[in-house]
Amino acid sequence: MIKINIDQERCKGCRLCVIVCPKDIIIMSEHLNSAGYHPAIKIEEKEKDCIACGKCYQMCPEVAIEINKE
Amino acid sequence: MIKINIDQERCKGCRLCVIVCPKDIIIMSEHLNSAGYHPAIKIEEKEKDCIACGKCYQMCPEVAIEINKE
Amino acid sequence: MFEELIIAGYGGQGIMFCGTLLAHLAMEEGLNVTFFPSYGAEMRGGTANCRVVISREEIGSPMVKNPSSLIIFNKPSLIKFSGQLKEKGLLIINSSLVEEEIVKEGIEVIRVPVTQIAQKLGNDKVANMVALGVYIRQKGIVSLESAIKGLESILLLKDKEEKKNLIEINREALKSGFNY
Amino acid sequence: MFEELIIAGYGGQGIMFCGTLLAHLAMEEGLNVTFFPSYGAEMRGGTANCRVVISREEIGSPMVKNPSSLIIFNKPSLIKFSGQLKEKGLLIINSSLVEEEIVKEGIEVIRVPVTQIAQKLGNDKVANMVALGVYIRQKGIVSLESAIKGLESILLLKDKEEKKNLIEINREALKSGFNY
Amino acid sequence: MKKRILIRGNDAIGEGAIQSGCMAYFGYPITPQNELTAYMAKIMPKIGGVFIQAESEIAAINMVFGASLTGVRTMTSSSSPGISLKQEGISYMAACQLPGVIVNVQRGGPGLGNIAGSQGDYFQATRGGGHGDYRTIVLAPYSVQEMFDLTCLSFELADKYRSPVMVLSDGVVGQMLEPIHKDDKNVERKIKDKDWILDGCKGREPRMVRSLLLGEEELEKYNWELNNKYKRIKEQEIRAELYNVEDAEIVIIAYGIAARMGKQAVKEARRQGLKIGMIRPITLWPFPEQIVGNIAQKVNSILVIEMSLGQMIEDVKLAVEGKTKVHFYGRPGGSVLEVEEILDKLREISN
Amino acid sequence: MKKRILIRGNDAIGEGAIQSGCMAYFGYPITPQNELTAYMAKIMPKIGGVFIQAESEIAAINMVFGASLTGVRTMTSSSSPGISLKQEGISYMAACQLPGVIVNVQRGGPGLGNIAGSQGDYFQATRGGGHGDYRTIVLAPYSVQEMFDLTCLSFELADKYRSPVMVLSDGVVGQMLEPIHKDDKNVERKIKDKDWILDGCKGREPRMVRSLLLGEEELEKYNWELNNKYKRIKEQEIRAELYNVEDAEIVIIAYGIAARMGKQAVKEARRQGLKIGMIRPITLWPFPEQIVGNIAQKVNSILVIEMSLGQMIEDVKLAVEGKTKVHFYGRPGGSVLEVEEILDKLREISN
Amino acid sequence: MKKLFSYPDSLKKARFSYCPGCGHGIVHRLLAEVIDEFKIREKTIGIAPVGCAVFAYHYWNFDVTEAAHGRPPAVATGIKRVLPDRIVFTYQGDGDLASIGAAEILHAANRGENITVIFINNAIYGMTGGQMAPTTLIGQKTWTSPGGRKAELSGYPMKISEALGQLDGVHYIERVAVNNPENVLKAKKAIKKAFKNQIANKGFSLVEVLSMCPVGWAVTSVEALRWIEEKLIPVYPLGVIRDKSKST
Amino acid sequence: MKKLFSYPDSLKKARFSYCPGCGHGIVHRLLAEVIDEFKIREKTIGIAPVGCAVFAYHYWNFDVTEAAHGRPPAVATGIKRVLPDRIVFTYQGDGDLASIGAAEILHAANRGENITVIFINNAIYGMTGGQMAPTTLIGQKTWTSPGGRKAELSGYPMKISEALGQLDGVHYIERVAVNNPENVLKAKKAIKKAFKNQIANKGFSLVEVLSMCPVGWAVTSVEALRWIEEKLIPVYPLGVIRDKSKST
Ligand SMILES: Cc1ncc(C[n+]2csc(CCOP(=O)(O)OP(=O)(O)O)c2C)c(N)n1
Ligand SMILES: Cc1ncc(C[n+]2csc(CCOP(=O)(O)OP(=O)(O)O)c2C)c(N)n1
Ligand code: SF4
Ligand code: SF4
Ligand code: SF4
Ligand code: SF4
Ligand code: SF4
Ligand code: SF4
Ligand SMILES: [Mg+2]
Ligand SMILES: [Mg+2]
Repeated sequence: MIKINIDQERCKGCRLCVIVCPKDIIIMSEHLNSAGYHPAIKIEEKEKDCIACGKCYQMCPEVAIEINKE
Repeated sequence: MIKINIDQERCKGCRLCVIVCPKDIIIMSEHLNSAGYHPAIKIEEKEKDCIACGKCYQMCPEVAIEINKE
Repeated sequence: MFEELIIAGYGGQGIMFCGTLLAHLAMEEGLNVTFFPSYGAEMRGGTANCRVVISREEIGSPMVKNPSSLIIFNKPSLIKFSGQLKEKGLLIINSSLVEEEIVKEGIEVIRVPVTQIAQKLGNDKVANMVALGVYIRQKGIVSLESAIKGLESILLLKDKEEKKNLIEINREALKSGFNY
Repeated sequence: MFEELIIAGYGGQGIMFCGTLLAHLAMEEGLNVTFFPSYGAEMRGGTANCRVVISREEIGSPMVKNPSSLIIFNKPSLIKFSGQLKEKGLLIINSSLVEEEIVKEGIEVIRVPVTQIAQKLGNDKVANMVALGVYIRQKGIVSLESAIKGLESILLLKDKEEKKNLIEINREALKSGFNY
Repeated sequence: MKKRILIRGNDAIGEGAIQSGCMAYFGYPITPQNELTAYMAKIMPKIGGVFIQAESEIAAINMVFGASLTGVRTMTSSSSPGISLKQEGISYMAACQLPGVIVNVQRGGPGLGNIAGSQGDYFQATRGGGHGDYRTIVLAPYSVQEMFDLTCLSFELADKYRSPVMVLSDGVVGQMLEPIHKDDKNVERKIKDKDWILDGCKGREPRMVRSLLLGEEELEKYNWELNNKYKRIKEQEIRAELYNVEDAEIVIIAYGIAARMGKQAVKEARRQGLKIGMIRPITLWPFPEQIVGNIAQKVNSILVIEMSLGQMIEDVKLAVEGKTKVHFYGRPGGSVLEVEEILDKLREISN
Repeated sequence: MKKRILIRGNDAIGEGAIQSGCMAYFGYPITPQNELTAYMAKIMPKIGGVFIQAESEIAAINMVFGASLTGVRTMTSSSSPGISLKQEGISYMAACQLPGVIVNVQRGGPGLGNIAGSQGDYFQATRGGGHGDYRTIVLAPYSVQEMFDLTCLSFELADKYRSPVMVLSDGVVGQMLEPIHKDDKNVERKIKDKDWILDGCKGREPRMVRSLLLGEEELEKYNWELNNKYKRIKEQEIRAELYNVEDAEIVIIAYGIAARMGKQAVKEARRQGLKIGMIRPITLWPFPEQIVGNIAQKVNSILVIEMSLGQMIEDVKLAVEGKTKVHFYGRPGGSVLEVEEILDKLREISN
Repeated sequence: MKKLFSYPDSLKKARFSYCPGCGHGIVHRLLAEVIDEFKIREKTIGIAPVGCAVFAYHYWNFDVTEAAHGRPPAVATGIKRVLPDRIVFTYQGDGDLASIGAAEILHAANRGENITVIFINNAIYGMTGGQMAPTTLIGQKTWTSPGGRKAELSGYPMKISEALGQLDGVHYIERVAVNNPENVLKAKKAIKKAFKNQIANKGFSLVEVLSMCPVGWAVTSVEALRWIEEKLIPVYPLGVIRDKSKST
Repeated sequence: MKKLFSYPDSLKKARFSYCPGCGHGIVHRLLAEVIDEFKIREKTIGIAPVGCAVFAYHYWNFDVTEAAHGRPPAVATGIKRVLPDRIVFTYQGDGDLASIGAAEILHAANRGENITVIFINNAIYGMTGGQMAPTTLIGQKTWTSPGGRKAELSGYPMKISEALGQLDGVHYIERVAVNNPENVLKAKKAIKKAFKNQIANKGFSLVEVLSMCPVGWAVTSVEALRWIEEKLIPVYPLGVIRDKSKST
């Protein structure tokens, strides 16, 4: 199973991962992290759709995303 | 008639005029000018052969040569 | 009068505009004033703060160390600056973003949900004006009317398109703060 | 002993080699010595001169102003330097190139046609060695033998091909001068 | 009529330049003076002037060199590392006697340092960080008002003495906003015809401007001429503010931003009954040597305060010549002087 | 065994560098130091060292910066205008505490000036022509022998204090030939492992070398650390030659080439019965302040002689603190001091 | 658990100080991955520029120094010549490389220094607040071109890579972009090649990366991707500019 | 009496300080003739470099200044922007233009400054005694390349004109030589064009002149002519490198 991990403190809410994900798995959260950004989060229910294409990882300027296979 | 005039004090004896003259009108002198160079001189008898091609003038780095028509 | 104020928060929260407007208002009142901006190491975003000194006398250092007032827009700024506040100082906190209770004694704390108020007005970017409204009322440096006049004259200088809307909403925010 | 010498002429007349060789010879004699070169504004050619100071004591300024000896290779140098020569000073003139009679009184003038002598030896470039030969004889700073030894050892350092010929003709020039 | 406007220190320099008829600005971005470059970028095209963001500080100072040759009023600005890069160019300008204004909004150093206000470049400014015997007039504003006023003055002096003039400011005064008064006068923007400018030799002999002087003792002679000019400047252009010195037992000496902390300390000390005064050199070169020397004879001691490890203190000591004790309080690297600490130091001295 | 060889001043610097284990030289041609660059071009390839004719003086000093990071002994050389261009780089080296030797064979200035020997760059060398509070050790050779010896010393000091060191020479000493004694020792050419060098983080944590210190008061702290180092240098590294000072009524103070004229004048004056001595600072920074201060108390007056309009004289005055009169005789722009004129001046003073 | 995409060893865990959506972070990661893949972390020395990436030493997990503005190629030369078996690279912005440091990059290239240059072209001076860079587009508004860059006053978007490509010392130059995942992968390939060249002693290699600066361009992070596609790439076409190994 | 070939008005009567056979003198004359022919002597400002031509102000009969080494393009920019109707040219050696001044020439070109640049490429530093220039040939012995220039250590003869030719600000670049009368005439034509462009406000024009330095090459004046033909021209081919008026 693919596990998407978005570091909530590293994320700066740029949305690049959101727009490149072909499966629309990632969205922006409502809460602020300690640096004052709304971090990206995965839609838990959709995580299973992840094809591990790595696009979100490739585009994340903060290297905040990890994709693992469990 | 063509008049070749070589400024004996400007000339630094580089010989460039000598080698480009198609009529072999110019040669190097034996005497030293005040800067310590052997200046170029025209061979008086040959001056009449000058075709005013200007090659000597074109090549003279010291702008020491003038060609006039009298 | 001698007032030393620090306004602090995230970059993007309008900290600098808040401070320069205040400086402008003080000038229009014929007071001496200095404004000094300061940014964190982050390129953008990150933290930002500014220092405003207002006085009848000639002002020495613009680099306030122990402010008499603080306007705080986020938690890191509260942690950083609250200890430096003078005794009996005024602390205005954006309670929309800062939940902490303040430990320090002997200061006047006003908690205002400026972001929420601003959101209600339609743009959370004017939270800064709400806070300024509160501050002006507390300190009485200028009247609300003068403040609004000053605000308008400054915004008119901007070459933004949406000048009118901008003035409108900022004015309302200032008022809401003043009347909070 | 305290000797201050200026050697002057056109660039290309071997002025600098003449001076450094003398400096080298003086060093080999265990004397203190300084050599200082100086070029005119012309890129190459033009004038060139050098100053050599030889002394038993520590040497102060290497920048000779009033030399005790002069070796002059051309007319402009004669005009420039002859007036600076000390009383009773030695003036060696290359009479092949300098025709002027000297006006200054109270100095020792030696006129030697060094260029002609060099030409006879087969290369007018060694005129400098002829002049140096004359100078050494007059001043007696080193013996002819030491001078020749020094000359050879220096020329051996050069990475020129024609080293041998070079040594040969320079040695002869030095001798001719010495024995002039 | 004098208007009162709230303006940033850096912008005030720009405004001063515009009001002085500056028609050509060349700069390269560097914090904490970027607002000035941006100000010129905005205004110059509007008044028909020249603005170029040069490829480097070196290019900028040499563009100033070129513009100055035409007789136009011209300026460049930078901050510490960028000013280091201009040293060769400044030396050339001084050598060719070309007027021009160079603004240094100092930051913390050495190296890349930081972008806070600092006073670490005093030596460089006053001793000529470049090569050779030359001096540049150095003016040190301590308020936004003076950013404006001294910029105007710098253009006057540059023309008057055919010399580069430096405005030595710092990141604090550069970044801060204060109200200033300024006249909006009509500025004459025409190039004055000077007898040394290069604008084509129509109707006159060709001119040359150069600093290579190879003739015998030619350069020496020229240096003595420059020296005479420097003497004239020393005689005529020294400026300093005296504050409460008449009865002072201790005087603080400080310039620029440090003088603000100094003044505040003087006020505070007076309130506490201490007889403290202050001398604020406005021209750093020429340094108000006599003023300091005279006052040194009357006071118990002198406290030099600087936002550096101590640089102006050498000029103070040279002026004092051992006549009284010279103390120092300073903080390098862009840290701000604390009024409280100045007071502590004053108390320490007065005991 | 010590050999005696006749060698040009510039070459002696090169030879000193080679003997000190210098393995990387970066330079850009400029008169009157060209023989040094050429010397390194010839020798470095032979000993497996690095020689690069850089594209500019700025590139050269930054190459030195890079080479120094690896721990190798490294050097650059130039003359006045080129040294001006290196000021930013020197400030960076001082800030990053990188050892390296910078040779300035001074010529006449300001601007392009001329190519004669001069002493117009004293301020630049001793005050840091670059930005920020920093100092470089400055050594001033006055003979070809010292060109060699002080170059060797400069490499030692650079490593000892992790600091750029300047050899401040001039065109006269650079161009002249004199016999020198030198050991031909076996030079160790391996890079010493220092605990700050960058050579890949194998077997250790990654390192960084930088001068940007943005943390609050971080740069200030660092500056005070540097200051402590400078204090240590002041305590330990002052060097000066005293000549005939014991009974002197007047002392001449001079460095470098000027000190040769000075010494000659002392000898001449002694011959004429005048009690003259000389102090010759060998380290210009740190300046032999105490030595001068102590002697100042004993003499009638001091005569500073320089081949400039007067720069070192400020350090002398700072040391003297008004204890005795300080006179000056100097010639700027590459003109040579005349012994006769020094004597005239001495006579004038002694009356 | 198998890591498919994860944080590279050659990056420290520190948070970047870049603005949201900034391209620097992506390129840092690519660099780190390449260094990881070649297993050269322990013999690499990186040179950070003066520019937004000035703090790179906080992020890169190997030896790093910081050069004066524009001088990384000179510093790299000094290091590489003394330690020819180490891997030395510079990381430079368009202000650093193409403006103040134009002479240094030109000459390092012409000397054929065996170094790798990562050139971040974001068409602006990010760090100092958004001034015009040599690479700024015609019409682009910046702090120092408030009316938009005008060719008559400020010249043209500078094609420094093309200019460098004319020099015989250059082994390899390619222009890439990081504005979409595909381009990011191509960028990585180019960076990898540039390091491989150095490892194989091939000489000077440079990768120009068109990189997002949403703040400097006053657009959102997402718009910045399109800005590269629609505005930058037409002026700075992607692809190999010089590759000696491919020429005859 | 009719003057066929005579001393141009735009030259003063002073003797040159150049070595015998030096190319600088020829180019000075060409320049002067062109300025005479355009009748612009009274509105021309020339910028002499630091290099053998540093004394040009003694020779040129119009307003002249001397720029710091490598900075003539910046000085020219300063003058020309203030006085756009004057004719401003720089005269620079290969050390001045291609080495220390590489950034300045690159940017003046990229800005498309409406100036004329005369670039004397003699493959050596003449003035300082014959050191290696960026344009020095492989194998060429100089004071700082005593064993001959080696590509591994010092890189390649720098084709700066070709590099500049890539920049959009450039209107015209041509390479000429002055090693025989025919080439001298072509050189004059190119210089004339470069001035004509400026007069017509066309922008940046540069003429690279391969020029003799017999002393620096350690050959006779006559051999130097052949040296250009046989050694320099093969590396630096003559001809137009860029001409906007001819491109479409
Ligand atoms: C000598 C010098 N000049 C100027 C500066 C100021 N400065 C810092 S970064 C920078 C430009 C940064 O732009 P770029 O290289 O494009 O990098 P970016 O920030 O866009 O990544 C400048 C001009 C400096 N630090 N030093
Ligand atoms: C800043 C600076 N660096 C170095 C020099 C020394 N210098 C004078 S001319 C020159 C090079 C001359 O070569 P080039 O430009 O090719 O002109 P050429 O003499 O060959 O005509 C150099 C390095 C200087 N005057 N200023
Ligand atoms: S790996 Fe691909 S599918 Fe999975 S979350 Fe990331 S972008 Fe979406
Ligand atoms: S790309 Fe990275 S920084 Fe941007 S929103 Fe997604 S996780 Fe956050
Ligand atoms: S003009 Fe021609 S033919 Fe006459 S002398 Fe000159 S080169 Fe010879
Ligand atoms: S070309 Fe000119 S300088 Fe050369 S020899 Fe002929 S006249 Fe003399
Ligand atoms: S200013 Fe631009 S380049 Fe710099 S961090 Fe922000 S987005 Fe990145
Ligand atoms: S050195 Fe070369 S370029 Fe210079 S004047 Fe002599 S021949 Fe001409
Ligand atoms: Mg950029
Ligand atoms: Mg050349």
